[in-house]
Amino acid sequence: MTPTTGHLLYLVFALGGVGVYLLLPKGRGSQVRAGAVLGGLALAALISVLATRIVVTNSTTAFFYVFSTIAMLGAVRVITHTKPVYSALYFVLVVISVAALLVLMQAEFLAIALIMVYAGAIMVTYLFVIMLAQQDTAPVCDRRSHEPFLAVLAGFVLMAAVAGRCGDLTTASGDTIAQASPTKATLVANVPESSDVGNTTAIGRAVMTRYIVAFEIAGVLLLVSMVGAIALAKKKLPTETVEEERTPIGQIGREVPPY
Amino acid sequence: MPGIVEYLILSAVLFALGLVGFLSRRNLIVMFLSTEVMFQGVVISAVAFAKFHRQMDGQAMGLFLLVIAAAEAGLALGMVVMLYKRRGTLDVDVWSSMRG
Amino acid sequence: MIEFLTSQFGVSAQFVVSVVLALVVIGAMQGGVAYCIYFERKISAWIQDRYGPNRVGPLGLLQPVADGVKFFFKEDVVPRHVDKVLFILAPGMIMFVSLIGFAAIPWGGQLQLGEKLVNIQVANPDIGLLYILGVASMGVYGVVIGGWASNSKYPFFGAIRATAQMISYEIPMGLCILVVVLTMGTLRLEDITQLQTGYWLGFIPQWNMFLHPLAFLILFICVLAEANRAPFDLSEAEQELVGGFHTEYSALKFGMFFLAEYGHMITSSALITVLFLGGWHLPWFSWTQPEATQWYAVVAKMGVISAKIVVFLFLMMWIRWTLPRFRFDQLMRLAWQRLIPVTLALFVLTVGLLYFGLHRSPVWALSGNAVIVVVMLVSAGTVGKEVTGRQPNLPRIQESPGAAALAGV
Amino acid sequence: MSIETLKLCGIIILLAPLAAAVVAGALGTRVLKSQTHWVTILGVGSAFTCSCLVFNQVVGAPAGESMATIPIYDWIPNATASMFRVELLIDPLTSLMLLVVTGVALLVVIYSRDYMRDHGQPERGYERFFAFLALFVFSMCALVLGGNFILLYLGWEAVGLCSYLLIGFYYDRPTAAAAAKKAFLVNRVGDFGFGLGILLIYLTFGSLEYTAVFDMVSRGVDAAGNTVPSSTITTIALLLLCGACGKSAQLPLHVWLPDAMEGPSPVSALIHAATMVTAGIYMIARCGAIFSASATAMTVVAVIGAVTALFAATIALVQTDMKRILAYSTISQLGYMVLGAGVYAADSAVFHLFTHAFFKALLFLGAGSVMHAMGGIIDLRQFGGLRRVLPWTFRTFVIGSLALAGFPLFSGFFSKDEIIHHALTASPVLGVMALVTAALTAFYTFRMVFLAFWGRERIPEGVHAHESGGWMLAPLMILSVGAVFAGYLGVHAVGGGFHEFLAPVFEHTFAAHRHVTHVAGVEPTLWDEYGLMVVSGAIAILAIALAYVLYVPQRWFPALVKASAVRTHRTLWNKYYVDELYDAGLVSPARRAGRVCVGLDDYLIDGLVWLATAIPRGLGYSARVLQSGFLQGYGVSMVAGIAIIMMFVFWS
Repeated sequence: MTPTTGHLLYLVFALGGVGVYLLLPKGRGSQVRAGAVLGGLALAALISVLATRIVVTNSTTAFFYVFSTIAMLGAVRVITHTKPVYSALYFVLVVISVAALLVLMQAEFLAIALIMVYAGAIMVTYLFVIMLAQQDTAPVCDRRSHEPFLAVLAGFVLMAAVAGRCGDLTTASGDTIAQASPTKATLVANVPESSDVGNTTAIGRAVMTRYIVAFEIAGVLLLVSMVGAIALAKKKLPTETVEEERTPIGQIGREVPPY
Repeated sequence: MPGIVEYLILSAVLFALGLVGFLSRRNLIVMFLSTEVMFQGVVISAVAFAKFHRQMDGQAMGLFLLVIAAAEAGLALGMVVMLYKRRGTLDVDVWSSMRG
Repeated sequence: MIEFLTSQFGVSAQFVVSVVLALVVIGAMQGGVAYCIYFERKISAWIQDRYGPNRVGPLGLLQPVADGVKFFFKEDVVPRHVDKVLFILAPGMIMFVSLIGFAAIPWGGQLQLGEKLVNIQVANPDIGLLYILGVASMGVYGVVIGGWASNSKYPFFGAIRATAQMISYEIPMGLCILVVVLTMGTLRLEDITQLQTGYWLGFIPQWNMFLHPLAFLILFICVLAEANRAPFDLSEAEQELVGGFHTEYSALKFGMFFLAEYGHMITSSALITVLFLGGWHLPWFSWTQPEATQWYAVVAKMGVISAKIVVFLFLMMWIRWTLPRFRFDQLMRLAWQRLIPVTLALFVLTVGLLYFGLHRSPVWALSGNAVIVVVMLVSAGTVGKEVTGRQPNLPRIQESPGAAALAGV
Repeated sequence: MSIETLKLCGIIILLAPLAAAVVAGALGTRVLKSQTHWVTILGVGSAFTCSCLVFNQVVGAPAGESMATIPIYDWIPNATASMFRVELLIDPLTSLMLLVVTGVALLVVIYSRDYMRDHGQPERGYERFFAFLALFVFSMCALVLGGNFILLYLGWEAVGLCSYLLIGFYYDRPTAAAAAKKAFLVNRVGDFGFGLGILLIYLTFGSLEYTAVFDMVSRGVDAAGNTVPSSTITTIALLLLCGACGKSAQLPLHVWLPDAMEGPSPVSALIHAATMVTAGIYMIARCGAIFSASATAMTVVAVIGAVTALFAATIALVQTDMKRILAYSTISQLGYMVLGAGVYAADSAVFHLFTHAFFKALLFLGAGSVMHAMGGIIDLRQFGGLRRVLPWTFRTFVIGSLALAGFPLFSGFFSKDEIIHHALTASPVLGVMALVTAALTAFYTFRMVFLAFWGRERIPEGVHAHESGGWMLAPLMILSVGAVFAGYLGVHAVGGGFHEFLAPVFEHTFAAHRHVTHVAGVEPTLWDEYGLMVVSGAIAILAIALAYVLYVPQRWFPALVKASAVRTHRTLWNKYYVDELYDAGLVSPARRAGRVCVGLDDYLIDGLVWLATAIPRGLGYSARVLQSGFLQGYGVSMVAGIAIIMMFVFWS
């Protein structure tokens, strides 16, 4: 990356920020089209900035571009769509593309786990809740954002700070950080990148040896949160109305309630 | 081949997008979705470090991130349902009784 | 031809085989699914002592074709009140999910192509089994989105039911699969198949069915529930919910839901076959041994696994037209109070056996299974019958003997 | 009787009433209810029994051994100073006081059993009354028994508290609440001086034990052997006198006692006539070593006593409230006692205290009986001629009045006569004042008696007048026996050995200094003593006769006085305007100063504080907009902060 690449990145982020700002729901008068155009431009610019040094040489690189583009687009739609259901489904898209990116990084187990946990379980419950809470017309909270300008400013400044820094860290090779890492020499020997053991076995070994305590704690955490969620769900709320009168058993089915 | 920088930039972008969503959207559920997007960014960076440092720690972290996300989602959804039952709306702005 | 492709375009033989297989399987799936419907109707007619489709073609064999044509040319009604994007997306999504699961199924072992051995499998990733699980977990989206996007009461009920049901049954299913994974020590489906090709006592095939019969049975039940098949078809439940999640659908989109269900059945059957019935392995038949890599051996293996799948399909249809539908509280009780404890016990048993290195020993595994069955049967008589989500003041319904038997399992 | 038994008796005297107070207070409202008096009777009765034992022991003790200091326990163990020791001092003075206190208290408790009932039903607060009464007995015994100034002070304050509680017994009556408050506050003034005196004692002598301090005072040195200037002794004596003035209602601080009559009559009898108000006299007698060491202080004591006696007697002339008349009479009699102590005749003062306890308690209880019969009315203008209605009350009341008036051969006659005699010996002025006071006393006492019991029978409307029951009459009778015969204890002629009994207490203090006033070498002749007896007896009889003439046949005299001496009458009626003087001189300025302080507090102090808070408040107001209550607003600022820090870190 040339020294100007960092600055170019800032420009791209600024463009993207304006785009996202325009895309965020703002009630009447949102400039969705302009936002989409700007955002698309920014995305394309980001890809092309990255592409100045990564040429598509094999399928891995191509897939990286494809899935990262999908992930970013999906993320933008998650935060800009006015319907929560769509947000959730776009998030499923993000999860799937992130899983694909993990596969590209030889983290197949994590990728599938991500899909199973997120897409399979978490998001379904989200959808469940969204659907239960859905009203006929989109409520104002979905059509309007809360201080979108400040939020976008803060978020994109942070993004620029982090990503720009990452972009500046290396000049030629993406492995600079890895090579500069002091831990490399001591820890790399643990699990070679391509060994005879598969990824699942490797992660199993890591979790069951070095991180065994953390793993147990994670299990306890899940248990606790499960208990907590059940307790929350069982809690009677003060605003809950008393149970409606039931139709006497003998009359069930005699009168069709008006739907 | 994409290097660690590309993955980190992607991770930062996802994280920041989630952040923007969390900060600007008013629907409780969408806010939580945005935090999940942030989680995705973090998972990417963790796994990227794992790959480019050639060790499994990052992936183990990714696994724990999943655990945390699952726990958080369960509790958060329970609370969202409670909040919704109380006020009949998912608008986070009705929960501003701490206003100075 | 394969040599030509590999030499000219630099792609591996495996890649070519994968692509070809993918195309073949997807094509075969469409036809197979169509004929599944035909078989379903025939079997139901047989069970109900009537003829079934017999007008289009000989024995009604062209009926699926006619049905397909009908699906294509009927008016595609999209009601005004639906969420159009999702309404259109849902059938595609469910179809997609039911199809991509095939990618990891080992259809025919390995094929010798010149110097190389290629897998008759679209992909053989490290995590083949996990892949199928992940895909299966995505299956719920089609139902949920379809039901919700219809923006109508019965489809929504169906969607809600389907969500709860599929999430619930995923847990015992995953635990059963974990039992197999622990026993086999690998997630590759091809490897799992090959590991089941030995014999105990010289004549009993080392199929997991004989090692963990309980897990096999429970997995089968869960597959029925995951595929929304009777007696677990509460999300359709035409007597209660008109048509459940696909009430509002018509024409091709309805057809896709229909096809997806059978696609799901086929995938699930294939999965059970591979996990518990040794996949393409047929005992004492030398063509279906892992060492046989000739083209005719591959064809034989594909025949064997297809036959096993057909057996399962028949079983599923048989059950559908025999057993009545569960009530929703019974459904949930079966999952959470029966299957999950049992599978957890199985899981612990397997881990224990693994610790002592006895995980491939049928004596120990079977006796463990037997203990669990005994404990379960004893507890089933005493515990948990009243702990249900049943509404308190509804009249008691006499449970049918069949459902009771199944619930007892 | 061994010292251990004595100690046990002392502890029982202290603890029995205390236990009774605790039991009555804790169980009274729930368990004992209308039978609570039994607890107090039991407690005070055991105290009285033990007091008798102690008295018997002291009387029977050989000469020079009638005094004992009994340590009970160390308040703070290992403390270098013994001021923290709880110890009992038992000597003739103490044993006599104990007898008076517990004896009168026992009678009063018995009396109260009926008095505190309304048509047989206990009044509201019945249990509380008996608990307080028992607590008072404990406090008074502690005051009397204590072997050092700390215990004295403790008892002093405790009786003050009980007095406050009992004056304000009818706390729902505003006058009672105000009277209680007044008594408490006025006593604070005296107690402040008293406390200062005790502190000065400790400062000067390094000890608070009676024996040690008195020994040092009599030798005129402090603990280190340095000579103590007489001015210090005088200061101490005057400060202690200040306390005595407060507690015994002497002149500047007398204002609380008449108002204290708002309490129930038994309380007036016990606390505000017989026992508590004599604590000042007891204290002066006990600290005789200090007082007698300072001639100046003694002069002040004598003058205050004489002036108070005369002053209160004149006020009593015109009052119409029986209990108030008795209250001023009490002040006057206390003045006598102080006068007696001031002329180095502390034994006579204690003698008068002793007899006074009988007849004044009798009079108060009698007045209470009248009040009980009159349905709570005590104003002399509203009733009269009760002679036949309340025969036994009338008889006992007359006996008490005769004793108070100094009618010959009644107890008051002897004790008062002794004081007058000593006053005349010391200073003719004081003596004449005492004589005049005696005349006035006889007059106002019988004015009250004649107005109440003679003449046409008048009973307030709607009152069912009836003689009191046995519970009330029995104490009256017992006390009237005392009122008649107690005086003979001090008469040598009939074998009374009162002065000899007390002599060991005072032989080194007052008695040793009596020569200062008595002309040396001149022994009082028979005439000196008996002549005075005749004179004062005649004065009393004449005054009673005058009262009869003026008040019994026709009642034209009060109108005449009112008409002819308007100014004087008004002055007396208004108690010499002392309360108004205090109000104008002290209360109002204090209130004005208070208002000024409130103003200062409100505007100056609060203003400063407000100014100090204004800055943070202003900051808070301006920062309040940041506290939007919207979670995301906080999130934005947090993220912005992180972003800024990161940029700073990365690019600096």
